[in-house]
Amino acid sequence: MTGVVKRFPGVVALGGVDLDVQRGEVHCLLGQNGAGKSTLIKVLAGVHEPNEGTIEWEGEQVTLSHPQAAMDLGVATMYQELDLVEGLSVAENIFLGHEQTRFGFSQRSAARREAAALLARLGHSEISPAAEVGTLSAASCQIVSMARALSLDAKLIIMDEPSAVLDAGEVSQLFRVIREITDQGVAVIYISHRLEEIREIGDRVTVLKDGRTVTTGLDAKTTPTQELIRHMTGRSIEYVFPPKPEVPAGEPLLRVEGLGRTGEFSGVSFDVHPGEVVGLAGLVGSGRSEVVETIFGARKATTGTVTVDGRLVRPGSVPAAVSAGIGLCPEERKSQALVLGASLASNISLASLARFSRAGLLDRDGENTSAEELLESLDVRPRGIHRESRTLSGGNQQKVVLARWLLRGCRVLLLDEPTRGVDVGARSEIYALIRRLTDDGVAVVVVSSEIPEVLGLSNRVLVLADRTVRHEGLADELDEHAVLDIILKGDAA
Amino acid sequence: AGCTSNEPATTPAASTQQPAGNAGSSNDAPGKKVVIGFSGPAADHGWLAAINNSALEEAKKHSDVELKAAEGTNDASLQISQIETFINDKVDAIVLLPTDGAALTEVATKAMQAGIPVINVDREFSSPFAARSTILGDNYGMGVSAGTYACQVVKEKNLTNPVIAEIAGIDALPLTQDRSKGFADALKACNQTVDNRVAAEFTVESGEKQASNLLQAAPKIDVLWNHDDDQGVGVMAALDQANRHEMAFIGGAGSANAMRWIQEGKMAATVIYPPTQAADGIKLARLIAQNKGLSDLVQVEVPKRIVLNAPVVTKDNVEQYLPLGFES
Amino acid sequence: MSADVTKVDQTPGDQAPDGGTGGGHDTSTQGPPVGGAPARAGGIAGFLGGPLGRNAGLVVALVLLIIVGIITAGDRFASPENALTILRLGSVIGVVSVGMTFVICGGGIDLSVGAIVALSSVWATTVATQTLAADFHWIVMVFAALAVGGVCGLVNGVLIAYGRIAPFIATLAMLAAARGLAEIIAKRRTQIIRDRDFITFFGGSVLGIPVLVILFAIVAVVGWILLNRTTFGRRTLAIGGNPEAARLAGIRVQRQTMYLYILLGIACGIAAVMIMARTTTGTSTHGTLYELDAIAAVVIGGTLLSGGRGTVVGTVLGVLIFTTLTNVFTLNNLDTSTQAVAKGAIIVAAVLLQQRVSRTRST
Amino acid sequence: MSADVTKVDQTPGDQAPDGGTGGGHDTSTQGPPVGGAPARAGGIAGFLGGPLGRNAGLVVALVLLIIVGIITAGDRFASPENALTILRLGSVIGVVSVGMTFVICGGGIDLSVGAIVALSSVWATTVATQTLAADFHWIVMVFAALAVGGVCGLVNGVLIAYGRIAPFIATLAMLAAARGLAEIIAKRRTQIIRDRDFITFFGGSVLGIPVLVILFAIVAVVGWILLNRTTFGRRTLAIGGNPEAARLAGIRVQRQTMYLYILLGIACGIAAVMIMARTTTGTSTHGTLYELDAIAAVVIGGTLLSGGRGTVVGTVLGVLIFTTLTNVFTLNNLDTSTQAVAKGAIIVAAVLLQQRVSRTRST
Ligand SMILES: Nc1ncnc2c1ncn2[C@@H]1O[C@H](COP(=O)(O)OP(=O)(O)OP(=O)(O)O)[C@@H](O)[C@H]1O
Ligand SMILES: Nc1ncnc2c1ncn2[C@@H]1O[C@H](COP(=O)(O)OP(=O)(O)OP(=O)(O)O)[C@@H](O)[C@H]1O
Ligand SMILES: [Mg+2]
Ligand SMILES: [Mg+2]
Repeated sequence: MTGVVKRFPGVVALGGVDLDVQRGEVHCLLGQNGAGKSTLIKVLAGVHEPNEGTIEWEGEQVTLSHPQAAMDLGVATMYQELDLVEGLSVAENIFLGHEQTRFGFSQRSAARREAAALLARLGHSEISPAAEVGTLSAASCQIVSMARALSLDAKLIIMDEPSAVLDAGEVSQLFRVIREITDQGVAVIYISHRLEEIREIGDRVTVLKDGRTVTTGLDAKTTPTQELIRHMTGRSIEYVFPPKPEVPAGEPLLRVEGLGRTGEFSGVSFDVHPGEVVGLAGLVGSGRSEVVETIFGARKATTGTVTVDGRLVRPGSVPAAVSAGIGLCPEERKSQALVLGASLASNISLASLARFSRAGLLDRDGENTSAEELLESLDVRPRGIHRESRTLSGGNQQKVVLARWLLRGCRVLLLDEPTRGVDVGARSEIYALIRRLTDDGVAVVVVSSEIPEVLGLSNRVLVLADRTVRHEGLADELDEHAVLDIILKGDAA
Repeated sequence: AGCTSNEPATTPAASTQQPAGNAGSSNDAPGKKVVIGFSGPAADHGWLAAINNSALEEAKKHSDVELKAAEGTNDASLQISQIETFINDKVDAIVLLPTDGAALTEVATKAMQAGIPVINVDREFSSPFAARSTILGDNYGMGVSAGTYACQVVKEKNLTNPVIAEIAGIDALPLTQDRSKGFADALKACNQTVDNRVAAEFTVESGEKQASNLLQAAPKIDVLWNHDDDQGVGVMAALDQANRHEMAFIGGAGSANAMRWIQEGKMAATVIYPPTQAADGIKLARLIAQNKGLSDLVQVEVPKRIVLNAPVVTKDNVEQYLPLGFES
Repeated sequence: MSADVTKVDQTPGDQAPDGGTGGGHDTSTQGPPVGGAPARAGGIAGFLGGPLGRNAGLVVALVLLIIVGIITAGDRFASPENALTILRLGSVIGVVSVGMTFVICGGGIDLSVGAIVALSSVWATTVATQTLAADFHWIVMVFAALAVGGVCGLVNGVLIAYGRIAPFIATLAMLAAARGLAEIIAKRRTQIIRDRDFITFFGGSVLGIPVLVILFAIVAVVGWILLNRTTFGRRTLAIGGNPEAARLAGIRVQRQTMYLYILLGIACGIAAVMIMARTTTGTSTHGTLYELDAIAAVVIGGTLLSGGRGTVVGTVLGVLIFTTLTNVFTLNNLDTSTQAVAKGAIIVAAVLLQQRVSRTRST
Repeated sequence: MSADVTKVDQTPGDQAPDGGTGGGHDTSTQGPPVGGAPARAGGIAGFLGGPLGRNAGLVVALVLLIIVGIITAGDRFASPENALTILRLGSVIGVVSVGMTFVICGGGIDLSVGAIVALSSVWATTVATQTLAADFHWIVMVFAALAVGGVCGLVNGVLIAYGRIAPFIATLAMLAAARGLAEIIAKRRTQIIRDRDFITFFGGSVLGIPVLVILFAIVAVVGWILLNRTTFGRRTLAIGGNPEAARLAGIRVQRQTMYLYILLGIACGIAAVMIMARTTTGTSTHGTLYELDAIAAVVIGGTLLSGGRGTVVGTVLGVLIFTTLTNVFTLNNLDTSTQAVAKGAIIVAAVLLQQRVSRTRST
């Protein structure tokens, strides 16, 4: 397979992209949010038909008019927005569209068996093929999606940000599998915003910017990070965390005591002072999301209390938490945070509607002005406040969610995976933003599966494992290995 | 309602039921051209379809009548707007079979005030000022006829504790209430009451359904009155299916099907509810608009109120009524 | 809402055409990006680009219908009286449809509207209520109707929001129960309104415009403001668009859901008063099949049946289209069955037209 | 599908209770994690843990209803004939409901089922068809009904899948058009079937079980297999649950959507044959309000109105509940209005019960 060349000079999304992928290589696609990576791979997968340009497959020109056509060629795709059907079981999802059948009847036991084998190969035999996908965590869904790609027996597997919802251990599992399949001559297109991963797994790198190929064929192992970033963003970014200021001593702003929920987690206690960042580290599924959602009242605590500024927050009530000054940027932007069909302005003002209410009437000018200001100060692109939020890239959507709570002016901000799927540029902007907030005395809790991020951002870190806090300590006294050690030992204990 | 005559009439009561009877009268000679608006309930039912068809056919017979027939509807509000449209159109007369007499009274009064004579058919308005002339089937009388016939059966068969069942039409309609009341009142005369009662929806399907359930509810039935021969087709299917023909099955409305069953002996009797009312209404409207009277009456003007008889058809007189039975 | 993003298709089983850049409703496979938000034109141009523009297809459909009406029925159609007849006929179902727009925008559905109209009309015309009204003022009847409607809406809302019963099922149950109750109360009789002042007031006209039409206009305008210019409307669209996101933004989703059904219940109460005035009666058969008519008007008006997006203007246009259609049919003396067939064809044509027009506008 | 995760609530405006462990339908804030799928027990236990278990609430509701029937109507209720009566009454709407389950699982809705039944029954009983049947065999009538149903379904499917008209609107148009056409063809007459063999065959019994009931059973079993054991069913659930994901998986979403409506159309054709046999007639009034009855049975059976999840067993139970309810009412000589009120209350009670029972089972 040589010379996959394609051009897609539609309006903006892809303005002429060249890409070639060789047998057995891991070809990395880099680019900022909205650069057009996902669009490009959707063209390859037969989801979009290109307006212009050609695709060659093993030397022959092909047209991919339907996803099935791409699959028939041997292109398997793991999409960024998880492409699973919640109501179906794991096995059914894996073989959806290419079911094993005999006379139209599905071979359920065969499917289950093969699904189990695939999951085991991915190191996740704990996911039952019979489980309903709707009940799985995002990480497990990603695994299922991967098993699905493997089940297609493809010659090219496209992975659009597969690591976004995975933790360190799972990513290394993933890499093991990638090595396995590339050894068999399968090509992989790998998209990620984590440059370390590119170094570890990638062979060659293509960088996209504004829907165009900036550079292609860079060596993934040797090209300096700064150069990659410069290609992507057109400027250089010090890819480091802003310095942490001293946390003023005194009364904590947020106090969580003995918080627990039957069957989910127990005995979580910690304080956050104004201007402090507390990180929650842990493996995927360790219950960190549940902890922050419980603090926020989205789930009702069975034990323990949450106080803000010494005042008890009524458990199990989001409005109570919000009026106490707590804000949450949930883990899943699309399903939990954004009204995708609504405009940016109305998404931003959603938590502050009371402020724009003049005797029930909506102060639309005020709303638009505030939204406009926030979009500008957060550098959301593209900027139109009337734009539907579904058309924004992931990083920009995250900024919109942050803008919602900035507008609300909350004093405690809970961030669940704030940089998931966010590019390096936006990432450093979000870090800077968090810092700006703490400078204003906001207390921040950060949940992230990227241990360096937790360590880099936080003043103090809580390590969760086995659904309870295993360790609490200053971030500066820990490093990645130490955290992993704690988690593993916790598991052993 | 006034007329409750229930003895089987030997001749069809109103002369209007026999167009032939008027054939030679001068009234049928073409007169001044008149536009008549006609509005009735949705023709979702054999009897109502017969009402509509007979109205249309009657209008076609007269070269001087232009009929504007509005969409049949069961929505009083829509029917009101149809009458409003007729008023806007300045038709010469309106024949109105209201979905609900009371609900259409206001707009009918408005039409009368606008100088358009309204002929009220079948379901009566709540105000005497709403119609120039009213032509009614007799729902209460129909129930009485059926009840009286039922009593006769009880007496003839010498039943001591007869099971009497009733399959009503759409229960929410006043006409159903009238029929049921007449039935119950007539049964009182022979000290009987209705033992089982279900309500169908004037459709074949609902008739079959309700009858099937009813047959389960009452393992033995002596007399069964079904309000409506249209749903009666379904009732008959249920009786056939369950092979239950022990009862005296009385119908209602007088469809051709029912008459044929009477001939075959599958049905004891049916009570006529003439579907020619609307046709009569059209005739009256034409006469009123042309300022004529009923030629068979000495009276110069068309009468204010005509109530049609509800005769009982049995094996004895079915031949006579068969031509009047409507195909449903 | 930006003017150039027009969504018509709302097929749940919908998808972008197999290949091709068509503007499907799907999340991620959209065609070329719109390329920057449009400059917002203010004033009339803004309105044209906004609500009217979004409903351009409906406007075209309505205009076509009017042209057909004029051609086939001439002056009888194009007279002021006929226009008022159309409006008066549309006003009752129109009020219900505006209320229905809110419930559907909020992600729900209500099958019980017709039954609630019936129950309200019956309750407001019982001997007891009418006696009270005679002693006091006919406003008692109006209050009775609104209160009954509101309470029915409340019951729907509580069952759906707090009892977590699917709206379809909860309101289906209400449909059965309310109509049954109406029959029991009215003893299946048509209750005639004795209060002439009531009839005169609601049957009258102000400056030549029937009071009923004015009522409908008021409800439509208030509905438009409520949906587009208040926080209430914003919350409604949010809970319809993504209930989970709305919840996590601190919106009381359950309470808001309940409000929507109460609102619709009250709209049904208003409609009951209007139908009482039109027919001078209260009966359990009022409002038959209003649920289908109202939902049809709302959906043809462009409100997404899945919630989160909707327009009151579209709903009003939808009501007008259906009402005008019936009127044109009546004027042309079409027989019922042919009418039904034609109606089916015209509905499909109108929707396809709306799609085409919007698509050309949005590219 | 794992047996212990039962979803009942499907309120679009739904949300996890503000606190409380309730099993909302939301993606991520679910209650306690399920902790791996349950070991699959095979055989009968598997069935109990599966379809029956998932519908435990419905089974309980049905059993309660039966107990009430026995208490209030004694032997008249608890007789084999009465059981067959109930089944025979439920069989027609049952066949339609099974078909409707597919359309709803696929994310659609069909309001035209009743009209299609009417049109099929009329077409299959015209003089022309009956003459042909008399010359040849009554199977001609059956084919005519199925063909008409299938073609109507095809039209629905094409309009919805390729014309991108919202299912609600497209099938509403079909509702009007098909019933109108039926009236035109039948000239609003009830067409009586002359072929006694047809009546005898479908009105008969095999081993004491009426042919109609056997037909219903066959349709239900085939439906169950189709939905749960074939790729067709898998794809149906996929396009209903997430049409975009289905498309990305290479499924021809439009084609599949079309198939679903054709399937339902054919089911309507079967139902038409059954109703023809029961009433010995074909008329344009057959199937009135089937749309509501069928959708109600499907939804109360636990199929999500938003698509992607559904059970044929639940639908069958839903049909049986509604039919038994009417039967018990009739046996007790309840008047229609009281029936309606009771029906509303019982629907709500059944759904709440189903929720409770499933919730206890799943924790
Ligand atoms: N459905 C859509 N409608 C309109 N514009 C879209 C749509 N999908 C993508 N775009 C636009 O196309 C451009 C490319 O988006 P794409 O999703 O390919 O970016 P990406 O490189 O994958 O970004 P990320 O890293 O955030 O995933 C962006 O400007 C985006 O706003
Ligand atoms: N909707 C759900 N239904 C059932 N189980 C769930 C659901 N959501 C999460 N879980 C389970 O709860 C456990 C904790 O999930 P949670 O998302 O809180 O973990 P986390 O530490 O935040 O990990 P992540 O980094 O993936 O967010 C996981 O095992 C997951 O499978
Ligand atoms: Mg992307
Ligand atoms: Mg999490």
